[in-house]
Amino acid sequence: MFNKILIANRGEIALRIIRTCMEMGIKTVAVYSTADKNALHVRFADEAVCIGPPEPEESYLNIPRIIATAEITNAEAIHPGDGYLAENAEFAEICFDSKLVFIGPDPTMIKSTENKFLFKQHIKNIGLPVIPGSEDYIKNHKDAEQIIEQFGFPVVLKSAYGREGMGISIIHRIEDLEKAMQNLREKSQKIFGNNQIYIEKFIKGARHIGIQILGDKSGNIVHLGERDCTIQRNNKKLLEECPSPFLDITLREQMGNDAIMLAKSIKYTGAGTVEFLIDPDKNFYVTEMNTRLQAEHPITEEVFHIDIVKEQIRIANGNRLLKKKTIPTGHSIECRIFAESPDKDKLPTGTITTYHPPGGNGIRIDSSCYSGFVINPLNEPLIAKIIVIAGDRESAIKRMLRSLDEFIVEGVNTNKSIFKKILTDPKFKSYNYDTEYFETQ
Amino acid sequence: MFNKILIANRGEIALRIIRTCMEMGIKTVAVYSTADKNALHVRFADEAVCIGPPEPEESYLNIPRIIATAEITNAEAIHPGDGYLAENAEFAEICFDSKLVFIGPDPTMIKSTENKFLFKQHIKNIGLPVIPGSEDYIKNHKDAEQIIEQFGFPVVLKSAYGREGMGISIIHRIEDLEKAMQNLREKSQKIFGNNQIYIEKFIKGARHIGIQILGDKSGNIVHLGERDCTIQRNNKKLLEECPSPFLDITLREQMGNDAIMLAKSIKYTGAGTVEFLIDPDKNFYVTEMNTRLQAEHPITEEVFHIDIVKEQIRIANGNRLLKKKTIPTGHSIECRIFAESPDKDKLPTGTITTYHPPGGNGIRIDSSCYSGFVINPLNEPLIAKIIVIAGDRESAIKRMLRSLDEFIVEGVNTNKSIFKKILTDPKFKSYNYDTEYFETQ
Amino acid sequence: MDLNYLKKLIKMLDSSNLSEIEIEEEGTKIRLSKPKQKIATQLPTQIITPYPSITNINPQPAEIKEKPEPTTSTEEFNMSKIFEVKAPMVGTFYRSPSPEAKPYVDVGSTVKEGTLLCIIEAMKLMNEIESEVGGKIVKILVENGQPVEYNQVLFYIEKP
Amino acid sequence: MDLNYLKKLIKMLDSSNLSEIEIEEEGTKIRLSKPKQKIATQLPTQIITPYPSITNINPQPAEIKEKPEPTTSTEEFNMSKIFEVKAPMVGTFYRSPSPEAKPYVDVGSTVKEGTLLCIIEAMKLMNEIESEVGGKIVKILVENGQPVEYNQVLFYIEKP
Repeated sequence: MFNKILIANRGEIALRIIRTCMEMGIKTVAVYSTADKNALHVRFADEAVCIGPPEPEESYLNIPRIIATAEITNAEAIHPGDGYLAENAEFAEICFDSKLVFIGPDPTMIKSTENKFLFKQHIKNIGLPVIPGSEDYIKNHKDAEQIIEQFGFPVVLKSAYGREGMGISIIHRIEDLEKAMQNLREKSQKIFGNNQIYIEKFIKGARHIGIQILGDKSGNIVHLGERDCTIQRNNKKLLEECPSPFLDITLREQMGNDAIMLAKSIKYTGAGTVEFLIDPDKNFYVTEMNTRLQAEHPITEEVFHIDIVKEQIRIANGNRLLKKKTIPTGHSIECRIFAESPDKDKLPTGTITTYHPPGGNGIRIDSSCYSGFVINPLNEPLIAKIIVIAGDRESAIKRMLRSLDEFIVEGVNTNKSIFKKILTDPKFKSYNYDTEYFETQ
Repeated sequence: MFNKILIANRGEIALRIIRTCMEMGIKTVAVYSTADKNALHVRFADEAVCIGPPEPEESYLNIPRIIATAEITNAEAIHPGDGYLAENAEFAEICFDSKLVFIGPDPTMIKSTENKFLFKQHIKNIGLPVIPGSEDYIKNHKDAEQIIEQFGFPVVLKSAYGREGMGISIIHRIEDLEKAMQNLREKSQKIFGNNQIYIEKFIKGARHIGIQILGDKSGNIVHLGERDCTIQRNNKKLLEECPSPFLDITLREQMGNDAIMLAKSIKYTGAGTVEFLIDPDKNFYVTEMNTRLQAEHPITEEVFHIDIVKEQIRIANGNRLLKKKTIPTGHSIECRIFAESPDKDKLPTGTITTYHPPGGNGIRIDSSCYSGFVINPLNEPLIAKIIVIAGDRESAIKRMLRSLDEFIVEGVNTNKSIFKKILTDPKFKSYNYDTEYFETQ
Repeated sequence: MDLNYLKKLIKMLDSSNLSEIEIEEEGTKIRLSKPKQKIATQLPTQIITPYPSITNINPQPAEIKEKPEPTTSTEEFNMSKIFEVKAPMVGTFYRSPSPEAKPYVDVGSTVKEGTLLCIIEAMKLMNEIESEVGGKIVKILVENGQPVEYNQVLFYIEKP
Repeated sequence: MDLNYLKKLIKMLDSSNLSEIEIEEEGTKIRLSKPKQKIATQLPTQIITPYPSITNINPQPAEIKEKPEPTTSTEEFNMSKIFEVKAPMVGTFYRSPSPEAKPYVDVGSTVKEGTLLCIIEAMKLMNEIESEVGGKIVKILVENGQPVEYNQVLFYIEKP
């Protein structure tokens, strides 16, 4: 096993990885920007190296500085966490060239999923269901109109390199098409450095499900059930649960097998998530694959009694997946509590004067916050992930509501109230909603 | 189900019960002494009533004040927590007379277990194994000598009404007998109001195991496995784990069945624990029964995916035990972090200036502490129970060590270091110890 | 400056609960002060305030928690002359021996040490509460039939 | 001013819990005060200090955490005249182009803006660090071959 791992990330997710390393007896190196001098990932790592100023480009996204840190600290492997460089094929390649183990899939696998359009062709070619849409990139207005004739409105415009809810545009009327195409092209060029777009049928009443995959270097691939990520705002996941109330055993096994098939087709190693949409008639479509640890991974850990980060490290080290099949139990929900600015257009800032997390039976808190914590507007203002586990969905909802009541954060505004609203909504309780939950309020 | 429950206790255990009530939709009434005005059980209850000055006799042990509070708040039931009045038959009786449901066994059941000597006769009479010893109370020196002749030294002197590690005296030499008998009699009279004592063989190399029992009012009784409480100091439990590394399936089932048999013999209802000693040859002896929630109950909850407090409330309400058999998974350990005085002879006092609990995968924190919490020397100075759950014992030990490293308490001394010492001791890792772990260091 | 004198002053301030001493006499001015540091400001305010008190139990406790506790207006009284009669137990407060009977005391009543002021019913027992001081009842803070908690203020008695 | 008298006053204040002493007599005014408690005391001190720094990476990091970070003695320098050369990147610090070669600069060397001071090796690349100011090297804070982190102070240059 590795002696020392560098964690190329910050805050909660860096601390999450440090915790697993502590339990595995692996030494850790934290990297930090000058703004994160007092961060807990710095406090709890065995070594910590300041790598640059607060701007991510100069610190957590700066590949040479991170590689140089691994070199001077003699780290043998790098865990990229769940954002920043986690799905950057170039970084994975440079790690390899620098004789550092990248804890994640091979660069070729990351690359093969980066272009969503090309990967969609691959998914289709191996016989898995995809959302009907254009057979090629959309070059002009006419291409788009052809598709619209076929499926009717609304349709979805997508950037080839879209990710994390960015690069998606839903079109309801022909009058909006021209402008939307132009906008998305410009935005895509700016964010992803590529302006190619394609078009798809809009799946009405869709549920969004991700299937967790683990693959080792000996070719063994298993799935660890689903995470229901249907509750979204602006295409960003807000609350997740496992298992999904929408799936039955048959559907779960079908989707699980399809996810394994897709992962096998690219000889996937490490932890990954195959994303699906399911329509109200339970037709499902494979949409994409995330080749990283996801923010909502703890709910799978709770239900499947597994440490996914530990599995990532074991796989990267060449270990085989444990054959022991864990039996899923209970129901888990995750809410991510963020600091919010009272002025919606501004980034949150300020000091968390009191941080008092909830406790007791079935509550897991993943956080790097503390009383006195200063929010840096250049980073994602996550305060804590609250994860609950209970015997069934109803109990899990009640437990989450209890946790939110107990959670005390002073000094900054938070998004706590939005979760209270969702969890007490009869529509949520009866699972009577789709990915447009917020749009149809 | 009850609309409102009064919790006749304070601090961590009161908050523990409030949490379950919040999840069950039951309103709660907290009682508090003037010293606990700022306590979290007061903060999180729906209603809170000040019942007296800090002295327990004038507040948490004061039956009329607690009953009067239930009356003025229209509470329907009283949960006594795990100390104070939890095993007080008179209190259970007064609740009954006041038309309040006592969440615990009937007063007759509490009474039948109060006198350890008489209960031992009962255990023996129904055919269960007990520790060999005197057939009657010890009246004089001669009675004792007869037993000693039979079993040799050391022997154990016990008070008829001993509890919580009090009322036990181990005798190694004949010269000490006279004095020890006299001392124990005097102490027993003072603490328990009864000076009767009896004598038992000392079981060398014994392990201390408790079997968790749940019985409903329809006569159904189940056991939820064991808790290994072998790590003790001055006959007080210090660290507990579930399952016990010392038990195999056969032994667990034998002991479990014996525990159920004992509970059935007194038509037990509610949650209770049947205590055992096991010698190195795996002969086991039933020693006593605790008719209350125990401080270490969370480890059973973690392994059996159950909320014992919820079951207590359901049972008291007349509900039947759920037939659904839960499958135990993983390994759980509990450490109770207490404030300690630097001067061992003094009670701890002071303000906890920083309280930062550990978090992440497999960590449960049961605590009513916070930054700014003031320790009141009249109450048990518990800071937090740390409970870990992991796939196996080795992982649970590593997780607990990681939690202890992460736990930050400033302003007072704690007993954290003793747990670090135990958990890193090769003897502990290989389960090579008995109830005299500390005496043989 | 006589340093022994100053030393004594420091000791006096140190051992007192005061925060400052300032002395000016015959052209000499001495000012001693302790560090300002309220421990209370370190307490997490959401944790310690406000909690539901017996005096405002109502069917929507969640609401109570949001509201600040109503503070009894005391401005009208010279509190240095007021003796507060506090409830020695938890129970229900009654101003008279029976619903039909006249109250034991009213605002304006003059009482002596030992005068019966009210009854607190607890566990069906009627506990008679007597005055510990002599004076005039100037305020009754609890309504007849209302529950009271330990130490809750029941009456203001103005001492002569 | 009798300094012995003042010294005694200081001792008295120091050993007390006071924060201030002010004395005014016969036209003389003395005011002594202790540092006001900074807000920092509210921060959980175990959380924010001390963390392991690159400058003292060693095989027993647990021990590091207990030790206070060694602070560079700066008393000997008039810091207002000192320019601190900080590492612009993470890497290994070298004072000369090769092990055999002479160091670029030594204590006592006079440098100009643009003078080569050292090399920081990162990802096998040798990055030459030039002086941003002219002056005299008065201290070299990092040893040859030692790893440095971003912003770590490498040299003191005394400006003319």
